[in-house]
Amino acid sequence: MHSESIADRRGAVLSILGYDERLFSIRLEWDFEGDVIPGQFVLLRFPDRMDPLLGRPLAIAESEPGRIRLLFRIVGRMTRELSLLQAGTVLSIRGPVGNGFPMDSGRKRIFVAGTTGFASILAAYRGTPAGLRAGIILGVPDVSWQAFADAMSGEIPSLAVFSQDGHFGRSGTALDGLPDVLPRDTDVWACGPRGMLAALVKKYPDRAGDILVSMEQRMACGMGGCLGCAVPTRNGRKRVCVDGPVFRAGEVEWDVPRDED
Amino acid sequence: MHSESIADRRGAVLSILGYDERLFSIRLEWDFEGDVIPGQFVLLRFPDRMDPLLGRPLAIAESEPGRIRLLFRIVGRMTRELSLLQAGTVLSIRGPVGNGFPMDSGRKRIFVAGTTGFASILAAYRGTPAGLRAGIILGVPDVSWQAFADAMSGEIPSLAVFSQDGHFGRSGTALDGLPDVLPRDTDVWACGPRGMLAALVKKYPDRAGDILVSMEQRMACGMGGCLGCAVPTRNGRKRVCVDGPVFRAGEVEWDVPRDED
Amino acid sequence: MSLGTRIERIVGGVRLSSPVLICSGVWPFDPWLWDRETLSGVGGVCTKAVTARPRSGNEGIRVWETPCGVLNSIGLQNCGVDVFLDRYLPMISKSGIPFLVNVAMETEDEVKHTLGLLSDHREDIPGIELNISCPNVACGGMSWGVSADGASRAVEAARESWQGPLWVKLTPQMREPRDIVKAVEDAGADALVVANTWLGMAIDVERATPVFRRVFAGLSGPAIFPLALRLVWEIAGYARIPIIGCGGVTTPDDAIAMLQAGAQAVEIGAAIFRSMDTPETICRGIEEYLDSRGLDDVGSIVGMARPGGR
Amino acid sequence: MSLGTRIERIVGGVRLSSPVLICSGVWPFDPWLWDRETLSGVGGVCTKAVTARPRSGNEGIRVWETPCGVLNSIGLQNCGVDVFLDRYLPMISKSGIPFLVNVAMETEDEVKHTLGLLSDHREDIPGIELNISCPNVACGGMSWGVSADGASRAVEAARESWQGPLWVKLTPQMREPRDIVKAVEDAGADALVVANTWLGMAIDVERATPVFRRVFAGLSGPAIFPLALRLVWEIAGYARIPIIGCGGVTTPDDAIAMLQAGAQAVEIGAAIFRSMDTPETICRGIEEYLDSRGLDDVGSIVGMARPGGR
Ligand SMILES: Cc1cc2nc3c(=O)[nH]c(=O)nc-3n(C[C@H](O)[C@H](O)[C@H](O)COP(=O)(O)OP(=O)(O)OC[C@H]3O[C@@H](n4cnc5c(N)ncnc54)[C@H](O)[C@@H]3O)c2cc1C
Ligand SMILES: Cc1cc2nc3c(=O)[nH]c(=O)nc-3n(C[C@H](O)[C@H](O)[C@H](O)COP(=O)(O)OP(=O)(O)OC[C@H]3O[C@@H](n4cnc5c(N)ncnc54)[C@H](O)[C@@H]3O)c2cc1C
Ligand SMILES: Cc1cc2nc3c(=O)[nH]c(=O)nc-3n(C[C@H](O)[C@H](O)[C@H](O)COP(=O)(O)O)c2cc1C
Ligand SMILES: Cc1cc2nc3c(=O)[nH]c(=O)nc-3n(C[C@H](O)[C@H](O)[C@H](O)COP(=O)(O)O)c2cc1C
Ligand code: FES
Ligand code: FES
Repeated sequence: MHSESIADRRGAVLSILGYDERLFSIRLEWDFEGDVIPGQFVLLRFPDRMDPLLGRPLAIAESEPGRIRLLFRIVGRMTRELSLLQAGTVLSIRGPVGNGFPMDSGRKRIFVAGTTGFASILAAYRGTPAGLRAGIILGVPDVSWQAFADAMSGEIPSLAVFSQDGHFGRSGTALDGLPDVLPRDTDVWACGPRGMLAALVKKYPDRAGDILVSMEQRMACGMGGCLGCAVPTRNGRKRVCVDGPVFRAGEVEWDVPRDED
Repeated sequence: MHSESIADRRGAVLSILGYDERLFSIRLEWDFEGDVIPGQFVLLRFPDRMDPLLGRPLAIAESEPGRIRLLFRIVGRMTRELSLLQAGTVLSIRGPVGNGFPMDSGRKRIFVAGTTGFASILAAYRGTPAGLRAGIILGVPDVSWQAFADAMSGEIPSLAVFSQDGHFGRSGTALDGLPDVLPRDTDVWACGPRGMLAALVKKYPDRAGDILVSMEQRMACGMGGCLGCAVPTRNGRKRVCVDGPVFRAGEVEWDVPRDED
Repeated sequence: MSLGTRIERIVGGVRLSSPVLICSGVWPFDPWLWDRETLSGVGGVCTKAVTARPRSGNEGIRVWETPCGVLNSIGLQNCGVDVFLDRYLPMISKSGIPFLVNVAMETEDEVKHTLGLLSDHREDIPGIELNISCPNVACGGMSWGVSADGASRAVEAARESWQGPLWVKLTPQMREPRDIVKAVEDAGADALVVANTWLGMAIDVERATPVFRRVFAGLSGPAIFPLALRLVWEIAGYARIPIIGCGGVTTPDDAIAMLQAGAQAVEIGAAIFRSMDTPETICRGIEEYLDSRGLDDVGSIVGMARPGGR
Repeated sequence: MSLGTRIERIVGGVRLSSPVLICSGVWPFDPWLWDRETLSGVGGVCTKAVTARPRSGNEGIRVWETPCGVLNSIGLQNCGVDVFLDRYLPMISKSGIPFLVNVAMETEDEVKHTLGLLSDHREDIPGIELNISCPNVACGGMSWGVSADGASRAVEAARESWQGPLWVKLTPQMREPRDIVKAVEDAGADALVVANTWLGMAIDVERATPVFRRVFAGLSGPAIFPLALRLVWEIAGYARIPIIGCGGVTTPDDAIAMLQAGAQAVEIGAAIFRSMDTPETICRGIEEYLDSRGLDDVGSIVGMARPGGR
């Protein structure tokens, strides 16, 4: 656990880049000079406002001391407002939150991302020595993701892109880019919609211990207090915010349906 | 009554000028091409937010078709946020609201403003033919208003400024700038804190019919519906928003104390 | 683009142009506002409370903003039923806009008197909304609505003098909602408005005193929506007459949620402070919702989120 | 600058470092958070509810944002009293931070059992906060707190097994607050926490279903502050034991208003979601308020807005 780093920090927008009307990359500076572990995330809020009340969790896609980059999609009111911010706008940033990926594992890993799950995968990929990188895949549903996927391919030339509607990249889901048999010496690190993660575990039923999934769950506090994000696991309920968001797939109870999926 | 013009219009910030840390002039463009009557005001809100819930009333200090200028002081959360807006920010603007001053009166008038009450006085002064202008006075409490007062004097060279602490301009209240006896052919048009308006009526007890006061009252709707702004008058309760904000001083019940003063 | 007929409704005997009413106390009688274009999307307007005699309302501060909400203590300021009949009824009934006259009472005799006078204009008045829920007056008001006995007596008195459509506006401060609903139904109400403002207060810490002279005031606005929705859901589980949801409705989704919870229509108040276009925005949202699901009639949304529908 | 001693208080038998507590259900047992610096300004922490046996809490969505508020339906997930005593009590009691153990119950026997075990550690436990107000469980929870009889039985059972400081946390869903307060006082409580979450709900209109599996959930956050303040004011008018205000407190002015209404201290929850620094911000605001009025002690604010003080 690395939750000791959680605090409410002041941040400010450095720049915002829109890939299209819905997908954005935002760079922030913030009062945190320490190390961020790939897979960790932050919660963003407007400091002087009571509405929206809760911080919005967004994965850290890139970091250097005092600066982070996030990737996000407009889905509701906070992400809409974020997309319109001008440089200099002050934000409240809670974080860095979460355990992150086990970067010191010496095993090879294939990276798999679904849609904006790519943010933490990008961080994890960049933090992995070249010799341990066994591939990186981005799956998206349709043509509306093309600009985003193209931009990500620009950042990681070896990125294998899959679109479900077949409009660009390869046709199919991210899982179609994975080998039928996962080599014994290779893990899978994944982040994306719960359906994708569950399918991944089904694909390699005997390898759930070697699949690392970064999960999303509605959150209120992002510091372990409210239990709003708790998911059932083999070891009892665990909090996605501070016990996760990265879990070994073998630990998660995949059969308990989530109301939102 | 001129309330037919009230509607929720879209506006956008053109520019903001800070006289100091608390006092600002803001220029807006908005979807209203009609005439604004001096003394009318608008209510400002952020269109997509639920908090602050209520529009904030601010007098129109200057207008031309499709554009207005407001003068405001930071006193709470909305005015603070307004002061930080960047050009282009979209606002929701309800208005123009209120009856305004009787610009077609052929009588001479002395203009008297207290603090930010100067906004509607500025509009009324500018809308008055030179021959009917019998003086214009701005009263402020202390040195913290100097930058604002200087800027207003820059706009209206004949402005007589009074500061209560005597740090600049003449020493005293705005009322000290008024003649002891108000000429029969001259009215007073005033806007400012209720205490100033009440004192004005006391100063010319027999002339309450010739004193026009623009009043402030907490508002919820700004369109006559909620009765939140209703004040007792000789003719029953009247709504400051649409029956006012300009009243003949003789109509207002000055003896009913207002809780906030 | 004008709004379709799919959203017209008859609720509790009143024909509404849409399921979105403007609640009592936020829309004045000024004629320029009783105009079809200004009221686009509005299914009907509930008037400011009318009482037997004119009331000047409360002194002191009357409105106060809270987080996503507003407290009010207007205190039923109104011109009285005589002036209403004389000055305003002709104009609003000629406007063609559906409306209900919100009637408040201190005593049973008072409501009989007021409704007796209104009954003489039965053909001009689409319906009455009996307000047994105003928290902002010393006599009567909410006190009628907090107990089954009071509610029953109030509605019975009203029914004696008014045979037309009668909606009864409940208070969220009800002690036993189930008993009160039954009492109101048994006394002959045609529909339930659920509900009025929630009892709150504010303190001005600088002056170290309650903001309102009457200390307590009524909270409305988006802040209370989750509470009002819960009350609608609960009452829709046992009510035998139609429900109109009221409390914090601001967005199209809020209105749809109220309908899905079992309300036949909604009333909005504070949302009008935010934007006069709210009714139209909500109606368009409802139409889009119907379109996206291939539904013909707004009635098909009513009770949709309830187990087994309503 | 460290906070002064002017804001220390003893309330209902518990010595608090400030009048600002963190309420139950928002501060975890993770040791790094039980640290004086992180908890600067915090007068005390109420633990997550502890029950006789471990509970896994509710399935489905557990938190949902509303305008200036949050609905929760956690359902008392906790490790049970045995694990609490074993794993967490040693750490939190060693931390030096004042705390109360929030105890929830389904039956009278259960609370006797839980408090019996806690009594064995009497010297390590500054106080108990008896939760007769959780709206998010099927058995027990809020149902104890809605009637005077239930409240009385719950507190009597608790008193049998726990002789130390006993705060009782009321529900705003009380039917007759005055009777319940009297019952709780008569049963031997030392203080009243006014109150817990307000019963609300949300509907996901896309899925056309209630958001929460248990349909209703508890509303907290700034949205409910005016309602909670009103309840505190009301109860402070007749309570004979100290009151701790709880519900929506977010700003220094909110806390001061609660004190001026008659509360001896406040608890905050949702405000911690917004900012972990809230307790310190509030304490500094209180100190400034004292300074600006030349007051020596936070106690002098208590009841300040009431006619004649408290
Ligand atoms: C650990 C974590 C990491 C995340 N990383 C990213 C990321 O890198 N990029 C990105 O675009 N999104 C990410 N998300 C999702 C992101 O938090 C939500 O999209 C965001 O909170 C929506 O805020 P809003 O105000 O725009 O939407 P709202 O108006 O609050 O809600 C709109 C919709 O967004 C969804 N949503 C709301 N809150 C959450 C939540 N906490 N978790 C999941 N879905 C939610 C719901 O489906 C809801 O219907 C992450 C979520 C978690 C929990
Ligand atoms: C008709 C009218 C015209 C006005 N014109 C101007 C103007 O030209 N320039 C200017 O600076 N101010 C003007 N005001 C006052 C202005 O409306 C308030 O300063 C503003 O609403 C405060 O908003 P806030 O969110 O910053 O403060 P809040 O956080 O809402 O409140 C802070 C303080 O502001 C005061 N306040 C809040 N609302 C009102 C209100 N509706 N009326 C009076 N005081 C209020 C209260 O004393 C309160 O304590 C006018 C008010 C009215 C009614
Ligand atoms: C300023 C104001 C005045 C009100 N006056 C009345 C009234 O006269 N009669 C009545 O039944 N309700 C009155 N109400 C209550 C509203 O009709 C409505 O029930 C309440 O505001 C909740 O709805 P909302 O949250 O959409 O505003 C008033 C509300 C406000 C805000
Ligand atoms: C996520 C969450 C969990 C809670 N759990 C408990 C609990 O276990 N026991 C309890 O007495 N109250 C619980 N509460 C209620 C709070 O302690 C508090 O009474 C309520 O949230 C109102 O305060 P607020 O508006 O400051 O949040 C919980 C509240 C929240 C938001
Ligand atoms: S979000 Fe509160 S415990 Fe995870
Ligand atoms: S502000 Fe609503 S009537 Fe004037």
